[in-house]
Amino acid sequence: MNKLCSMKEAIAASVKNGSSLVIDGFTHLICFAAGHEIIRQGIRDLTAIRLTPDLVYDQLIEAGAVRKLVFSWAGNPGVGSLHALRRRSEASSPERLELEEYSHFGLLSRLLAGSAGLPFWPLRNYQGGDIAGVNPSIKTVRCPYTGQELATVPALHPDVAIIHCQRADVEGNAQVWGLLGSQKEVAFAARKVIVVAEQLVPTEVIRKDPNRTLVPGIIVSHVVHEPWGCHPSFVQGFHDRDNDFYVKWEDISRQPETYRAWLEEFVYGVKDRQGYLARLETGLLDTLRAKARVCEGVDYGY
Amino acid sequence: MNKLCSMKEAIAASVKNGSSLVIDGFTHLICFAAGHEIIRQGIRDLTAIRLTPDLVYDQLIEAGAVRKLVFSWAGNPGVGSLHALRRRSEASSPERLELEEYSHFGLLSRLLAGSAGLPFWPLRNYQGGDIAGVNPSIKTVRCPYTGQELATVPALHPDVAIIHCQRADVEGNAQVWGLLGSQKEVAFAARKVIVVAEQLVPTEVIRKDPNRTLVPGIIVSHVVHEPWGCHPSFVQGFHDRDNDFYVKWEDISRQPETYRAWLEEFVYGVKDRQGYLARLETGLLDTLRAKARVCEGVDYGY
Amino acid sequence: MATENASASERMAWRAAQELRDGDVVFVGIGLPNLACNLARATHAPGLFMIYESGAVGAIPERLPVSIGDPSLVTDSLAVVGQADIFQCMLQRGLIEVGFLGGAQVDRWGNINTTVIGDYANPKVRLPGSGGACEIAVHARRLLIVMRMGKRTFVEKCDFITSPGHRMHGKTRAELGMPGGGPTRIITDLGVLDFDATGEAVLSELYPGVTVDQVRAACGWPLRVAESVRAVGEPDGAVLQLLREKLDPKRLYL
Amino acid sequence: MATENASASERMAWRAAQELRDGDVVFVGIGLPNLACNLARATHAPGLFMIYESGAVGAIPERLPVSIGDPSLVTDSLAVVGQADIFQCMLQRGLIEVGFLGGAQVDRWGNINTTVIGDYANPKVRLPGSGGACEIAVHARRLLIVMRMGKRTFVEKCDFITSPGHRMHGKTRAELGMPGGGPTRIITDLGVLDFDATGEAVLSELYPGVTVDQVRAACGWPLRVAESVRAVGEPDGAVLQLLREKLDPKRLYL
Repeated sequence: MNKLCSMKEAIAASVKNGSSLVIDGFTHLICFAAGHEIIRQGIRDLTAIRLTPDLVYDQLIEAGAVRKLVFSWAGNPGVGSLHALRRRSEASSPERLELEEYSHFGLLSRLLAGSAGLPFWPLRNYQGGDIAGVNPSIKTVRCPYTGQELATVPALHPDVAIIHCQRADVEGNAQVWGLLGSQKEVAFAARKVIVVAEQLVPTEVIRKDPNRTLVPGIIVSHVVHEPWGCHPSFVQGFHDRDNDFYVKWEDISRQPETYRAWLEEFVYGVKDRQGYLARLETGLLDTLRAKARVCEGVDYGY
Repeated sequence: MNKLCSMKEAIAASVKNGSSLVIDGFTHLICFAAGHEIIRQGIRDLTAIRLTPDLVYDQLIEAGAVRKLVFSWAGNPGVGSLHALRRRSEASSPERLELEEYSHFGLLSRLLAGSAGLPFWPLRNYQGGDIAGVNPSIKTVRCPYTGQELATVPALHPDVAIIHCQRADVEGNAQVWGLLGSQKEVAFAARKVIVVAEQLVPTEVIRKDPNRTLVPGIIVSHVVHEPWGCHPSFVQGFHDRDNDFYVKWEDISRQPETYRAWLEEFVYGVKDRQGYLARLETGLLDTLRAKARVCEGVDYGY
Repeated sequence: MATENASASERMAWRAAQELRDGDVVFVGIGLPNLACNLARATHAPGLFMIYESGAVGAIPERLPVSIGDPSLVTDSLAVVGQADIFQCMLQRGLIEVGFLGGAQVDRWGNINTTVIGDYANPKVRLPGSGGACEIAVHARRLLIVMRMGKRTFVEKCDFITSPGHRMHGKTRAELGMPGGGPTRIITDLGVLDFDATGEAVLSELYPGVTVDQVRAACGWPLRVAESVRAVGEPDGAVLQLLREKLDPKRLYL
Repeated sequence: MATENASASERMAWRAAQELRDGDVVFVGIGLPNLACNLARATHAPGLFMIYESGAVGAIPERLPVSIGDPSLVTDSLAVVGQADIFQCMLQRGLIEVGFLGGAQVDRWGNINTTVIGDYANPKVRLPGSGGACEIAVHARRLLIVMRMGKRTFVEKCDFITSPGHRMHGKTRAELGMPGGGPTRIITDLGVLDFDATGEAVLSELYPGVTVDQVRAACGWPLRVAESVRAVGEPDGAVLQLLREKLDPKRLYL
């Protein structure tokens, strides 16, 4: 079944006021294009779930789309803070965001349980520290063999998962290489999956290397073709991370005024991803484009 | 560290009387060469673990190497029975093998727990049926969130895992494509890992396509280079399954006399895998050799 | 080619294929179920999605696979994944619509035995065991059982319940909290059995020329019969040709 | 280049590198720990094995990674795996020898806070949170803490224990059944703290020119001092050149 549509159509059909949502990708393959479209559509009251709420989640927060954040590390990696989040989570903040906090392993385990169809997931963690004390979702179970107490987290089934991949076909069979993050777990845990592809390929390309398929089309509801949809994040084999943007973001995002101005210019002020890309500094994309390091193929013959 | 050695050395250094052992591979990549070397070395009292005890495990049983079998499906796939096993597991059998039996998902879950460093693994299974009733290792746990009862199995840590792969370097970094079975889980669960490679490659080849690495060298103790070490099983991209052998095996193995004669000729009667291959029908390997179906490489550049 | 030429295996494969709908996600076992799936794909259900416990997802084998781990299931598959993903993310997650099972014994509740004949500790015959059958029976939304009828296979009580049906030791699936739907049909060489609301098998279809009494004689329990027993449809010449010449030319399963 | 030219960051990176042995499997964080690992690899521990929580295993980055998910960690890595494998099969399975952590607060037991300053529900400062720190502290066989000293960072009591040390709310690691070894050293800009048998931090090394009183003044609890305090070794000119010109030429972390 051909599931190809525009980002606008995919978001409008899937993300509703009050939805729980994961835009996944661990530093790699973070689909900013999806976040920006959600902002443009004025969707509110999201439960936004992500191990590392990156700039895109901070932008969703600043734009007022998020009611609750479920996370395990909230910062601008290697640079500084997420300022929209900080302005809504400290004692001095006029309005406060609801936070549900884990460590990486804990939140990942919620997705593992969700993807595996189990109601909970056990992990050896959280003894002694204070994380379990402030998060009532973290409980314990006793091992029926050793008697030891293990931490547990409940299964998580996000309403919508947005998975950016290097290539997919129109049915949503998605192939990823480089960092895999928790994309597989997020996709299988979710109730609905949007696949966003850097490159759209015929199904024959997918079938030639089936071990690369991370998300099978049978769990995908929409496919969007959005090259450069991850900028300023990166796509291995396509383009590098725009580190300068992450550094500059610290200054842009520190003050609500400059933050809003940026959103006006790059999100509200454009119609779609093409519009965003057109507003970037001329030549920037060329400097980010990857230098080829193509591996050899393997033989699937018999 | 260079861990390359002969199969004889790897087995002698790792598999002892009384060891628990997995020779893994689900129909694909079953290392018969390792099983035959264990038989030749006269090792006894093994706890032999495998979802699908294939012909190679039946041969270990017939040769008297096995005390206990831990398994989930014991047959000659698509053909018939494992006769050495049947002769040691029925009411009429003069001597009996100890059996510990799961379903695939249950035994796999024991390996998942072992590989993940957890003492147990939960699964939604075994309600109503008789498997849990005859296997006291299957217990239950109550979900701390839903209250529902789930089956559990205890972690399994085999003393030795033998993992055949398409290619590896001398440090044991092993890459596999095609069917992956439970090779990753077995390797991480085990106390000691022997990697057997169809092809030995420089580390640079591994590094060119890091997503293909299934077993990292840091958990590997010995590396053996043994082309055709899986015959009559198959190696995707190298050679097909020798189905005629699987069919013929039904007749060979039905009677102890013909079974022993086969072992004498093809296992005891040869020094190593080269000796075994030399005794196969002339031209057989050529008919099994794979017809190339090489996929395209992907770009790891940035 | 006339229908009376259809062998029992051919009729079963054809009838089983009729249970498959285009787009169904099927957990495929080897043998007749595999043949039934390939027949469905070649006729009314080109979009049938085949998943194998070996890890092949969306396989389109060029030859009839002789095992569920045949290399032809890998080449040109949509995805090939580890078995943990198959059992956890596909089966336990509830993605499998149809499962297929056979066995050495089946009872009126659709419980299946593939473990032992006789006492477990002291069996008369040691069978292969569960493989993935137990979890397929627990999780598949619809379970199809394909078995030849006979008093030794259709038994009053299974010697061992490997794969649970609708009622096990007096308990229902609902009471046991089992996620899948349980057996929907038993496809035999004499006819087809459905399951009623209590989970008991009921004869509902007969092959041409087979009588209710013949079926009753081949069943180890007092078989209930539906008020109106339908005639099983018949594979036509084109289907038989497809089965014999294209799908199983070596007659591995027919 | 004389040693007195070494900056605090350079000294810390160099001292941390000395804790790494050839062949150690290290769970690498970004910043100074990353620099320390690359320095160790370039000098005495060429076989240091670097694992990143992003999924890169046996990485040999060509440039200094600006994040733990930098694409340079992927290219030419020995393996790249999902994060579930990193946390389950590597960390929880006990394969990680050395972990590195820093934080906003540390106490005498090596407990670390990276979550909030002030009350959790009503924080003065909201910090990033745990990331993988909590589980690294639980599972790594040896944990190295790298932090600059000061009364606001080396505190009597952490506002929040994100990553457990040796004694948490009065309970020891052994009492809590924690698998990893806990903190072995705190490497600071003034000196190095070891941990005694009770799990309390003890000043054991001083940088040249730093006095015990200076360190005590920069510590928020009455700091215990070892009977004989050693002098921290010094990075030589070659090491400084390596750090400045090759490992961090853009001065991202130095």
